[in-house]
Amino acid sequence: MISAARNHPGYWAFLLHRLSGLALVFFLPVHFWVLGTALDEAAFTGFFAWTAHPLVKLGEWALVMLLAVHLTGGVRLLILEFLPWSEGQKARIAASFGLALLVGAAFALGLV
Amino acid sequence: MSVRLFLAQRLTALILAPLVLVHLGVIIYAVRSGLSAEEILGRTRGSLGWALFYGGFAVAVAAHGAIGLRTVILEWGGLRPGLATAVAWAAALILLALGLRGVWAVTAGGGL
Amino acid sequence: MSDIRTEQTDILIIGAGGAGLFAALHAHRANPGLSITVAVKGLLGKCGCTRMVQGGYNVALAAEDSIERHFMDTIVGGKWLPRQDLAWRLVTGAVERIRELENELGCYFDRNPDGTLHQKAFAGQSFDRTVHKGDLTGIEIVNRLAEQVWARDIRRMEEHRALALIPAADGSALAGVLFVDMRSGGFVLVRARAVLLAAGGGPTMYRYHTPSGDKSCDGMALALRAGLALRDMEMVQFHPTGLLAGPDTRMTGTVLEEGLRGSGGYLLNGAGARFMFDYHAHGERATRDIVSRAIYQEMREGRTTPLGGVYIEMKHLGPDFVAEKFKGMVKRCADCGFDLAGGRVEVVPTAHYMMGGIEFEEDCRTALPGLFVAGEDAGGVHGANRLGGNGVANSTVYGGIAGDEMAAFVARGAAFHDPDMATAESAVAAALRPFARPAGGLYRLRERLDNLMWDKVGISREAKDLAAALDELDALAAELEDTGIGGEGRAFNLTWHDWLNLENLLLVSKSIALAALAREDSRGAHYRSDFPDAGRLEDSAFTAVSMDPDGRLALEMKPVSFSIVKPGESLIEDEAGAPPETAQG
Amino acid sequence: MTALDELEIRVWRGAADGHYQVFRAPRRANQTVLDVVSWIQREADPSLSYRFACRVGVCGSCAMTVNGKPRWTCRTHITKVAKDGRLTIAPLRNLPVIRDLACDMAPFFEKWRRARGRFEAAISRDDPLVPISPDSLERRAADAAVECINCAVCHAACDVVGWRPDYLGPAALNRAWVAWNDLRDRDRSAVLRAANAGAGCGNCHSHQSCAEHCPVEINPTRSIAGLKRAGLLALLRGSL
Ligand SMILES: Cc1cc2nc3c(=O)[nH]c(=O)nc-3n(C[C@H](O)[C@H](O)[C@H](O)COP(=O)(O)OP(=O)(O)OC[C@H]3O[C@@H](n4cnc5c(N)ncnc54)[C@H](O)[C@@H]3O)c2cc1C
Ligand code: HEM
Ligand code: SF4
Ligand code: F3S
Ligand code: FES
Repeated sequence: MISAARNHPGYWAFLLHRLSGLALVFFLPVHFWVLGTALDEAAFTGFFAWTAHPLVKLGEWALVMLLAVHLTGGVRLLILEFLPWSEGQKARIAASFGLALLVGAAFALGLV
Repeated sequence: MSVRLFLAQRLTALILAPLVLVHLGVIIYAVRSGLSAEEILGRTRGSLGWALFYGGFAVAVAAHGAIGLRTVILEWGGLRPGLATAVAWAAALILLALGLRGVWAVTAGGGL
Repeated sequence: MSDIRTEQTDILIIGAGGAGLFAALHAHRANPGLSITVAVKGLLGKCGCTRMVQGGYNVALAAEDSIERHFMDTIVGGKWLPRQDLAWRLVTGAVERIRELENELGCYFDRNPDGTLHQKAFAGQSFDRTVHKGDLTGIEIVNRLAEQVWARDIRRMEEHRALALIPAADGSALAGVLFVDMRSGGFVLVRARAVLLAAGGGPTMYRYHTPSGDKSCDGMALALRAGLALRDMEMVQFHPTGLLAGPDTRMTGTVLEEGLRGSGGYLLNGAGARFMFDYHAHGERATRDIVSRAIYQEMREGRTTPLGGVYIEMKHLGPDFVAEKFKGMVKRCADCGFDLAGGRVEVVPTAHYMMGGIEFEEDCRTALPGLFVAGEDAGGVHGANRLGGNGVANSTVYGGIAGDEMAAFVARGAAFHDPDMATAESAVAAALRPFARPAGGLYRLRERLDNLMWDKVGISREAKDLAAALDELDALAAELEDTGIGGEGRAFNLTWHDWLNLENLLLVSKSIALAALAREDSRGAHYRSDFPDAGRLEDSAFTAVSMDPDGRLALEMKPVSFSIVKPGESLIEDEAGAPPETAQG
Repeated sequence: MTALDELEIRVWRGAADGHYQVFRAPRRANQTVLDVVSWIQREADPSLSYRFACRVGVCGSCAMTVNGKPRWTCRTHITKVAKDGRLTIAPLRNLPVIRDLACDMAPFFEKWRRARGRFEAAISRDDPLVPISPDSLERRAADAAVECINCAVCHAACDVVGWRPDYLGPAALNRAWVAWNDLRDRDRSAVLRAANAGAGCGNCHSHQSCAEHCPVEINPTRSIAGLKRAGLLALLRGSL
């Protein structure tokens, strides 16, 4: 159970940002490694055959979501930290998450 | 966290933001016509622009992700600062090496 | 007994309100090499009443205002009972102190649009001279003071309760102070060359009272037991509008600010009728003592609200306006479940401030060499009534003076004295008494004291009640002797401290009742229904209560010396020196 | 279920390695959490330790963890936190527990000091008062943050303080922000250096738990962001 003191949008947004950043740190090397297989074009093409699997598609979508969530959340944070303060931080949290969902939806539409 | 690390992470985030935005745009655009090796390589091969774009991404992400990882393991992992810094350096080097190798593969195809 | 630890410091300060903190900073500034210790019942900066100051700080700054005006307001407001040299020192010192607070401590007082200090009106004054920070002036002052103390090499003994003043073995001076470390329950004797008593009085022996929970007249009780005299003890100021929320909550008695009445709030009795104009032409805007008495009269005649008080109502001013202008008060009431902006809130007069206290000199010395006093523990500055805004001025002005004077006293060669250990041992034994008694109804006793003081030594007094109260106080003291506390262990044992608080409150209550019985006139905060006249001002005398060696209280009436201005005269040309009866709160 | 006229309260007893003890107390129309704690000490268990002073929300002594949230207890009405008649009361997080519900606040005030949470004077009592426009940018920023009652509620709410015990924390940094905005101060850059030091504002992840729980509606997140911004500018200018 999360402590009641943490149960508010600011904290959820932080968790999401941290978890997405962390996941990216672990995923990106894999992603880079796959791109590296382009040194051997057959392997690279072979990899793409594998991506047709629905589970893999789901995974791809999740990764795009991670990137989108971390991006919008990160930009929100940069604005919070470096531009003059404005009230309505909760609305911004919602907006940044909404934007990330839109990106995810756009990607998903292309995927199916 | 020292001001310098803080600054470095925020600056790299600032660099990453437009890069990731463009990258996400490209992916969403690309998946609509179905992702394939030829399609990707067709876009990137021999392009100095994309090489700089993704190269910049790899460098920034190595710094940004490693600093972030260090923060997370310090706060959640309870590691000694020295050890956390070592882990972060390792992550940075892996990200940088695999990242640059990937960029090299998709843009130069292993040649120069 | 072997379990008294002994420590030593050049300057020892008891209490960390405006008086104690200022004393520490001034003594440190006078000589940074001195070892200075602040011992306090709570946490430094987080207890006492200076922190609770809402209204603000009186100081004559504006070009059209003057020190003389502030002085005359203080004397006339105090019904010619103040010691005039002390009052003069207060009003002159306030000017320097406010600059010190702003320029040296960084207080953020409210400004006018042109950048000068904003000064607001406060009841009973001929000029708008109250400097403030919104309606949370005390937090600003005490936070800024505490930060400076934290940053300096000043020792803190937090959650240490002063138990007794320990004289030198040869009786020539004060040697030190016995404390109990409240966290561990251990006893500590701190020897010092100079000691400041700044425990802040605090009339918490009334059913309804405003001061913070740590205050229980300890300083006054300690001084009495050490042979010092308390003056003007009958002068207990009541604030007319304390929150009334029933007997089960500590919220009851806390102040709803004066501005509510000042800006046009209505007081309604239980039947919903306005009544203030039956008592005074200024209605709700009359001064504190008049409004308190009027409310009390309504209560006596049974025209009360369900909880036994009256209502304050603001909604005719427009709930939105009220919510905007009195944001803090509205929120506080809302937190407690009441709607101040749009409904009615039950209020009751509440004991607020003790004008009386230990007799002292302009340089804060007392009759006991080595002991200094400042703040609400000290008596004589305000006479029969304290102007709103003169309380924090008093504690900060005299606290600073005490710091300077103690440093000078040490510089003149004040020595450490060998403490009279027999006194210390018997004080320890006395403090441990309740552990040896069977647990009993400590809080029933406390309630009986609170009710007794409210009913018989409160807003309206008469000889028969006061005499009865004195007997009942003796009876309560005897019952306390037989009442234990039940909690085992001395560490952080609040119940033990409540017992010790009650013991001190009983003693000081007696001095109030005694002085009230002796004063056969009605002045300022003291109202005798059997002697409703003020008496001849020219013959003014003040009460002085002291304790004889076998523990009995004795009272003396001493003439007031009009050393600066006589009744009927004024320092201000063409004016009798009478400030208007009323002003916006 | 508890009876409607009764509260069931779990109260922390002992120091850090303590345990909860269950009490039952009568429910009253007007009753704060502090009143319930006081009732227990007066009527049920005279050895219960806790701290309070002003009882009206100005001294910041009475903060405790109530049903998982840090709160000022003297201004928390029971109806707000215990609709079902159940309360769990513990000491504040992130500070050493002395006994039962009372914490040692010394580390909190030590951070206040380390953050340069105070004024350093350039002039003295002999000088005239400095005119300050109430509408100036700095004054407005300070006004929004200055009325802190140092209750440590934000310090208890902030997870980063829990993760990095040396982190200066929201209250101390909020105070530093006020000092930075005080143009009367002798050495404002010292404030910025203290606030941007290793344990300083760079550790804040903008959780906003501080602002969420501050009983007097101060927003330390905003103040800390201001310090980050000012620190960064100074660093870029080479003056940090
Ligand atoms: C609600 C409220 C509002 C007020 N508003 C105003 C106002 O607007 N303007 C104004 O001028 N005045 C006001 N006053 C009065 C003013 O606050 C006090 O007169 C003044 O601040 C007293 O200062 P002090 O230093 O003497 O005592 P305090 O500030 O009360 O400090 C006393 C200190 O002594 C400590 N102490 C007590 N007993 C012991 C012991 N046995 N051992 C060790 N330490 C002990 C206490 O813990 C505390 O730290 C107000 C008072 C109250 C209660
Ligand atoms: C898209 C552009 C990005 C932006 C705008 C961005 C922004 C940020 C910001 C502002 C933080 C600081 C959060 C804090 O400490 O309070 C952060 C943390 C972090 N970022 Fe990014 N980031 C981006 C991309 C990435 C990428 C691609 C990775 C993967 C390697 C990554 C990994 C991390 C990690 C691991 C953290 C630490 C999380 C934490 O401390 O809670 N970020 N990011
Ligand atoms: S900022 Fe708010 S929560 Fe934090 S200490 Fe100050 S008043 Fe308490
Ligand atoms: S909760 Fe903590 S992380 Fe920052 S925003 Fe407040 S200080
Ligand atoms: S007791 Fe002072 S804030 Fe609660």
